[in-house]
Amino acid sequence: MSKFIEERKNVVVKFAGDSGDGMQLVGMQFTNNTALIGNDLGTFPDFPAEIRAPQGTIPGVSGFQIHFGSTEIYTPGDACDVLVAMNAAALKSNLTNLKPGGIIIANTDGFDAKNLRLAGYEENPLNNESLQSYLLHKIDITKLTRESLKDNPLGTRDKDRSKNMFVLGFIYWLFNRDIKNTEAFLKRKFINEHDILDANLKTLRAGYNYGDITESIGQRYMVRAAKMEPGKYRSVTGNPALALGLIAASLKSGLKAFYGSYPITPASDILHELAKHKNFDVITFQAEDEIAAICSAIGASYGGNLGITGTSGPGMALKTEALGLAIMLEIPLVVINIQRAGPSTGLPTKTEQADLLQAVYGRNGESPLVVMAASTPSSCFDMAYEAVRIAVEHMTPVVLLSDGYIANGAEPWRFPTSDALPEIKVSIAKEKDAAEQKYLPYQRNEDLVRQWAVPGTSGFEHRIGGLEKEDITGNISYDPENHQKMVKTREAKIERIAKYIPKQTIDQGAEKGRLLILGWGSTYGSIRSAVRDLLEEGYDVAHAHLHYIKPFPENLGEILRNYEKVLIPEINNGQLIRLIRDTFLIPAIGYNKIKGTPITKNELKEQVYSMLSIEKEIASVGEI
Amino acid sequence: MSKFIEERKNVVVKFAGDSGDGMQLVGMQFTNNTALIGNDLGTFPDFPAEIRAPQGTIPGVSGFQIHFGSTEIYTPGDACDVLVAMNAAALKSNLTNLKPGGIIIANTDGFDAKNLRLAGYEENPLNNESLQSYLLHKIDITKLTRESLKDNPLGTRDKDRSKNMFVLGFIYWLFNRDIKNTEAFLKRKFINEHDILDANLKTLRAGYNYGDITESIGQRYMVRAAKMEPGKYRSVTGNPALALGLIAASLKSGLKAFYGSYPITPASDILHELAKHKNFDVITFQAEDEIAAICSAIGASYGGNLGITGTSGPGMALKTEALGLAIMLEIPLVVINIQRAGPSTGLPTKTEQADLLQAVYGRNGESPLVVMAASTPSSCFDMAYEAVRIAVEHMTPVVLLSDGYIANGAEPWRFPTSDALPEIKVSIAKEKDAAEQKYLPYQRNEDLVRQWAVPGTSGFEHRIGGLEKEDITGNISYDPENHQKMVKTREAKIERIAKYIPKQTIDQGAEKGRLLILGWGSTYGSIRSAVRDLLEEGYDVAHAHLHYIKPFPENLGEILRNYEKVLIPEINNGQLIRLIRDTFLIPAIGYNKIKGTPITKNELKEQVYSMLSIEKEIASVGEI
Amino acid sequence: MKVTQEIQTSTKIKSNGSALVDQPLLSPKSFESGQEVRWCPGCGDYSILKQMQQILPDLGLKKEDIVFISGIGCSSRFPYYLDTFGMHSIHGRAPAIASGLKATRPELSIWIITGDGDGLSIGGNHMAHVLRRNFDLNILFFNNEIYGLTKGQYSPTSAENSITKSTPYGSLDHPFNPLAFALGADGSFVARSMDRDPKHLQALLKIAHSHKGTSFLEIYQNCNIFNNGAFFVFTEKDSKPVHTIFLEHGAPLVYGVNKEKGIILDGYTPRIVELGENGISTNDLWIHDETDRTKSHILSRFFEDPRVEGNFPRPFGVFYREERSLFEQRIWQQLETVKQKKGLGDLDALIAGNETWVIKE
Amino acid sequence: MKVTQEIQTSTKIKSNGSALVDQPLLSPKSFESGQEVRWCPGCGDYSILKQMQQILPDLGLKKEDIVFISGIGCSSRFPYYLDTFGMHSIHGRAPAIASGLKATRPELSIWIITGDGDGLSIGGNHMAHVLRRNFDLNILFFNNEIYGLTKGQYSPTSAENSITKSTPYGSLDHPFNPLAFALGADGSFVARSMDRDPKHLQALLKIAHSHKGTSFLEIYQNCNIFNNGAFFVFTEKDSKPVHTIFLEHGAPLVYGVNKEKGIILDGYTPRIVELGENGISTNDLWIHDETDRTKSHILSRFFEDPRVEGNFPRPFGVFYREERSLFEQRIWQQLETVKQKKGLGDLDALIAGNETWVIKE
Ligand SMILES: Cc1ncc(C[n+]2csc(CCOP(=O)(O)OP(=O)(O)O)c2C)c(N)n1
Ligand SMILES: Cc1ncc(C[n+]2csc(CCOP(=O)(O)OP(=O)(O)O)c2C)c(N)n1
Ligand code: SF4
Ligand code: SF4
Ligand SMILES: [Mg+2]
Ligand SMILES: [Mg+2]
Repeated sequence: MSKFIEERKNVVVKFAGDSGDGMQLVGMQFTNNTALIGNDLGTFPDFPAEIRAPQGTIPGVSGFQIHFGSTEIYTPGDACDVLVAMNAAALKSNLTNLKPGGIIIANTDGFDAKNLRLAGYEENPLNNESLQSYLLHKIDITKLTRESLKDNPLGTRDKDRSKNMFVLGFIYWLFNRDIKNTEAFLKRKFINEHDILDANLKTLRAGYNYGDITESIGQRYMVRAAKMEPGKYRSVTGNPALALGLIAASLKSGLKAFYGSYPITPASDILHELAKHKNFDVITFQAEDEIAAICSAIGASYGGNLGITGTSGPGMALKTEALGLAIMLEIPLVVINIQRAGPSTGLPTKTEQADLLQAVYGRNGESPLVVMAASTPSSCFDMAYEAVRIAVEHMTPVVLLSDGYIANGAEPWRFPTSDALPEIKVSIAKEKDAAEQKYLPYQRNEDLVRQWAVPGTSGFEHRIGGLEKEDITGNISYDPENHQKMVKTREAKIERIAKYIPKQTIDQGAEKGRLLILGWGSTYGSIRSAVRDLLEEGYDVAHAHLHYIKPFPENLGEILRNYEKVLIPEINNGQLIRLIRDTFLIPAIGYNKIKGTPITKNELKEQVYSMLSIEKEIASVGEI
Repeated sequence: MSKFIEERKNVVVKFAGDSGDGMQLVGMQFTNNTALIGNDLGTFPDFPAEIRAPQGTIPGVSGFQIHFGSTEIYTPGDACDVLVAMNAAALKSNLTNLKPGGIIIANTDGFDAKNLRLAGYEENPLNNESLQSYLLHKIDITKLTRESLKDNPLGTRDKDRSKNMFVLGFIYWLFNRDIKNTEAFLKRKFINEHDILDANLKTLRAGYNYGDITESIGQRYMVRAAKMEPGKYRSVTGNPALALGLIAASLKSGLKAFYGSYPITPASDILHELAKHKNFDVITFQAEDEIAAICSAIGASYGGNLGITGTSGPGMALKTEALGLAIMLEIPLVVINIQRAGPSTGLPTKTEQADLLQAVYGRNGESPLVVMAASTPSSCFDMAYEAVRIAVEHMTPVVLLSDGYIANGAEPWRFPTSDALPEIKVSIAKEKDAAEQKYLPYQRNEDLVRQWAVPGTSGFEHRIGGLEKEDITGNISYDPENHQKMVKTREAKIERIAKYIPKQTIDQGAEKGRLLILGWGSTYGSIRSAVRDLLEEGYDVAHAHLHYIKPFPENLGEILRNYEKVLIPEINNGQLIRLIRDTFLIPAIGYNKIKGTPITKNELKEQVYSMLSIEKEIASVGEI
Repeated sequence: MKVTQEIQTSTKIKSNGSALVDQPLLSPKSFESGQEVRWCPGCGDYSILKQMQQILPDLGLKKEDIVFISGIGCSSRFPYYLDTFGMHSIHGRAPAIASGLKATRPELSIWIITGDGDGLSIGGNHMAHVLRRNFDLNILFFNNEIYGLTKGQYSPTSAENSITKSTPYGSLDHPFNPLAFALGADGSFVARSMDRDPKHLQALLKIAHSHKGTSFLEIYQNCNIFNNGAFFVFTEKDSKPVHTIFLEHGAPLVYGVNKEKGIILDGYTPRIVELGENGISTNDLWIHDETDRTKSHILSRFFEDPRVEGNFPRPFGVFYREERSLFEQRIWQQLETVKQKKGLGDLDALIAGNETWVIKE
Repeated sequence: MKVTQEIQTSTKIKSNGSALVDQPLLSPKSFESGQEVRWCPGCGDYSILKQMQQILPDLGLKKEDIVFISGIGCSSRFPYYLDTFGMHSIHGRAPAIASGLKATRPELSIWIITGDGDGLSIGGNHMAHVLRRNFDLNILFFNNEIYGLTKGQYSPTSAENSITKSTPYGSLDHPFNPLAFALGADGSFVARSMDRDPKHLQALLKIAHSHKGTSFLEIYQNCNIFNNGAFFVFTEKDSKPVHTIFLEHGAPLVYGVNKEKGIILDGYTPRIVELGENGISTNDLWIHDETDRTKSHILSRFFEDPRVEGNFPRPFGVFYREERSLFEQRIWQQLETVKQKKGLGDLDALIAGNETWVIKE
């Protein structure tokens, strides 16, 4: 019973099994439990590619990694301390990522002849010396699960479905946790399915008890609560957070949210999430394609609502013509791109940051719009809210970039109360204003923002479209001078938004120094972790993270010039770096990883070590 | 008869009238005649916006400007020496562009009360002093046309249609020309319409004779043949030249040309031209939209043909998803974008160069392809041919940019014989090769080019698609390392094409110096003319013109560093300049005009004067 | 023509979502936007605009509640000329834009203006989907069998072998039959009229408006510049009586200069008959029933080239009409149902989610 | 089932462009690509793949002359598993890609593989246009009434009120009737089969192949993960006999466990009858005529929810078939005609144009 309990600062656990093994559910439950006891954490689910691959094969492996600690956590962790392998393929595809001396919990039933063959093992690795350098716990989970369900009336196939609860119970035991909140979850989930509930609860407990009973495991671990800012927390993943940000902005602005979208991985979950909340008056519209999706959102915005569309790379490509129309119409529109690895269909379930230049430049003609990026799961909420604020207050389309990594990754979130959310000023023309003077659709205020007037408002009847418009009146104009003026005005209007976004801050490190690491989007956690280490190690390095890319924060140039070197890590072949070099003419250096996976803390640290030591080499890198 | 004939080095004539007045035909005939007598020339037709505007109004005015001379001519001219105004609106909208002291030939019938009102004239400008500073010839062309056709059996409406021939005849007289080739043209055109032919011929002669007879005009002009490189010439406009380039490339490569397109101004004429030449085995396919157009071309290329698609801005936006597929498939594809003023529907009949960044960056994911640009009407032929050569030899999509200005502008063309055209090496796998070894679709040669194998070839059956591919085999691969390798390989393949394109040359000026003007696309003529003048005036300035933008010519960086300053004139808000600043980190300066019209020689000269005199100011322009 | 009267009544009953209101009487003139109309002189679009301006005052709508949304094409310039709300959008996408607008603003009267290229070439998919969804929208499909705006290429409705700018040797595509297309996409209201019959067009515009659901009204429109006379056989005095048949619900299918011809249904095979011959009277004729889907299919196939011997007359009027629930209503009902079930959303509860914990100082 | 035989003969007559050739006998196995098949265990796609591999050797085609082109979706993985040429393209665009290929390579046998989302949602327009143009292509439309690949959103063929990932409170769209859509787009061959009737599916694949023109074959396919059992009422032993009717050209419309039920056409109104009752025999029944457009429309509307009382049985087989000239043939004929008229193009003459002049040294 009372085995030795070792305290750890932080731990990385990876749950891996076949797609059918329910590892995502285990991961999410463990995450919630971890969050509830007050650890900081980061997670990364690792789905198989889009088609359910054959059982037992490596492409069929589904994984969930969680990094938790009593210290600040910003990533799901580079390498694992504990690996749960439900079958041979799961072991094979994850072993390289396990720390030497790490713990393996292997379901022996998943290492039968067929599984071994499918995973490409000649011999059973559980039975030879290959795993010597790890702490291997072999458990016949299938057998133990069935045994614990002797009295349950379910069939064997159904019983086997609760195997994952055995794992969860055992891991709870291993980390000295309380299983109550998972019990509560199961009771909610299977409220009407008594036998299934019974099976899940029993197996969960069986897994927990197995730890106590078995002699072979002498060690347990515990991770104390992290010192986190006081407040109320929940755990959140990026896509739902983004959806919540949109709903919050809809309620705070008083504009009805309309989400027009066409399913695409990894953006679909936003549609799914919003569709759940119809009691917030959100309209979700699954359009026939991405073009119809954005056009329907334009129609909704034209009608005085909050038009939103969301997609991923290939879908974004299809929206670019309509984006041009929204730029001409100068109406609010939020366009979300949950980036995935490209080009073309690419690697739909993998992450990448390679749609940035498309967002900034990917339209015909001079077509400026606002480009912003979320950096962590919880920042998806903030940036979605910001995207709405800017779109509505500045009458412009806003492209908000997220990616598969933060969309599906979780972290604890000190969520705001609705009162604390900033105001969103909506100014739609009212009927009574009509008397005062004739409505001029393209008359602008001091921020170059035109007035929104919507159908149903007497006295404001007007016609707009995609042809070039005469300044002020909005009538069609083929006048050359007018065209130049309008092109410049549209650009100036977007640039002027820089006045209404936060100044760029330094996330960590000194205000001046040798090296600034400038990031954007989902690399936040890796850069933050790396820089924290590097600062501790005494390196002169700082971190700034961009959330606003078009326009850049007003003070960005100033900040960049405070450092001898600027390093820009991106999960692409170099995109932000092009904007920075072009705008500020500084020889920024890129660190680029294009493997469909996040940059790890250590990779980045290595890069910094090499940069700060081999000075000469860098000095000569003038062109990229 | 023998009036005084004054010799001029070069002259600019503008024909302007209502859309129904046939000014384009007059312009084209005069152009051909001018070319035949050996002048160098440049033209610019100036259509009314897309809908035929009401007769007599300013939006309804259709114009055609021609610049011809005994010296080299590179543009349609900044301001006119002679303005033909068929009605009041034509005068009003063109007068600002007439040189002081210039000649006005006004059709008095087009200045009746209604026409004056529609043009917004309070008084008839022909009858007050407003035109004092010009040489005004008033002719009642309608009346004179009808008179000359007393004996012709056509109705009045039909008779009036030949008014434009009166103008043409008169202008021929004014410039001391021979009307024979126009007579021949009319005979060909109206071979089956005897009465119409008669009317046209009679009016043409009446116009010519009118010059002789009338006392009021004392002056005639002549422009000697230009000193041009010896050879055989024709006159050509950009879109037909482009179409011919494609046909030539098809015949020389032995690949069947397939042009899939959806009509859009100003690209439609390529479709029209190609459709005329079915005896060259060209298949033209008017698809249901731009997406289907590019996809059909991809299908044709996949089948071992020369797949081509063409469009303009908004249509280009729609093609970007499929372009990504072509990049993944690594098959030859030529995509033509005849740019027009944007964004969105913009100004469809006006010119602009604002789709460059879209061409380079406008796709999801890392999706490199080749971007090239034509610079003059005749270079449309060369660059179309080049686009095919590179697409086929390097198995890549190529985006070829042209614009409304060169698409519709004419120039004399010392056309090549088919023998002189460079070879296009096609290497499609042959059945006999199959025996030797298994086909590996993504195996590459030393230029990273994979082998083309097409349906119908036994032993080469294989499957490809838009998912990331395994190196060499082309199988689907979710491997992280492989993805990075493939992204880098696709980029490297495109960059390696720099070895197979001409080195960048200096068009005029010294190899080193104070100022390089770097242009691309249709600004060629303006820059060339301006630099010729500036060099004559003793300024230290040079001109380089880019035809290859992705990849840049290998020696471009070297060239840029040979000048103190680099000026980049563009008909956009600054696009090439971003690529140059990013790549070479030089503080290039933009000169941007976004008025839907070409940059004029004088505008550019003014810019250079100010740059080369107000040195200080420029030095501080660090950011754009 | 009876349709006019019939519908004027029904308009009052079915007010198309916008309440009939007491308001200053609107005249056709009050719908003129004052923008200079920029079609070619003689273009059929003028008549369609005029008939629209004529009937708008009769619909009992407030000006500000009317929205015209078009794509790109000559026809798509239409919204500029009406003093209502309007959007001249992008090529082919008007139905999608209108869908978003109607979903969020069901009380508006929304008219989609499109052409044969805009609506059936690039925009064919949105057209099909808007029809199946059945928003309460009115689609005016200006069919001139040509691309007017881009200066004369053939369109998906152009006859085979059309010589146009893009097909100097004749087009090769088998054209769409727009009404068959609309029926195939489960359109709930499918009708045809023409630019050159102002009365009929006015009547049909009103009927289309009165239909609760997506009304698809094809309008034959003469492009006198690029496809002059494409429909003259149906629209001009000489040939109209023998080549057209005007459908009225409940009335027999008669036509001809003296209404001497009729159509009977022999099983499901239509035949042309001479009234009076072989004892055939109007009682024997096919009685038009616009709610009959099968018959509407048969009528939509009266689509032969009128130059062909023995061809059927081209029908005009309402081919098919079906009451089907409105998409926007279903949307709003669902919102209501969920609100009733779950209660109005509480933002703070939503943000907090199911499981929270507190970190104390 | 007679269709199989009938068509096996006709296949030999109409060889679909590719000549019948002496060649090593191909077996189903020779069409396996060796790539691991990655659908969910139990997915209906397996059966379709198997039937395809079964019939391919019988078509008299050379392996290298066969091309499968698909869009994106579970179904669109199909080409990977066949050792022919294949392209897994982008979402919804396979018909357009196939059009370009067929236009330039008429001798190839091209199969378009698509799903209900790929083919009727994002790709609906290309689908309609390829049908009207009538290239000689075969379209296999895998209808599982769900988006499989993106993990379970409703599709344009999902029943109203479907509870799916994107519609937790039920879908609101009125679904397309795919065959009515295809008929409305003037498809020249419109048919339906199912994954779970291997014989019928094999027969229909062959018939589709034998049709000269664009064949649209809808295949009911079970997605056992996200929409399990959507078609069980039609495919499973118990309910199949009473809920399906198998169409054979020239044969009466009978169905039922003991073929005791039939369909008669009362005018143009179909009615279900019991054979033997009221003296009705098979002679009185509707005889299926796949060349009859009106009847095909009526059949395509046998589309009621099978849970509804008095519903018609769902038809399987060829609904409609029409001989219409092939688009690729028209293209090539036009090339020939022009070449004959104008002579084979002379490149130098073309480049030189009509008017040239010479500048001498
Ligand atoms: C994306 C895009 N593609 C092409 C065009 C060019 N375009 C404008 S209108 C049009 C077709 C017009 O035909 P139709 O819809 O029949 O309208 P009409 O002019 O005949 O009234 C085309 C191809 C465009 N504006 N946008
Ligand atoms: C442009 C684009 N939009 C969306 C997607 C995402 N997507 C892939 S397949 C699919 C639908 C699949 O449904 P269906 O065609 O019915 O095929 P199934 O998987 O059911 O066989 C979607 C929406 C995509 N790949 N590309
Ligand atoms: S081109 Fe044809 S459709 Fe367009 S405005 Fe002129 S006549 Fe009308
Ligand atoms: S998700 Fe459905 S359609 Fe896709 S492979 Fe699995 S069972 Fe088949
Ligand atoms: Mg048209
Ligand atoms: Mg499906």
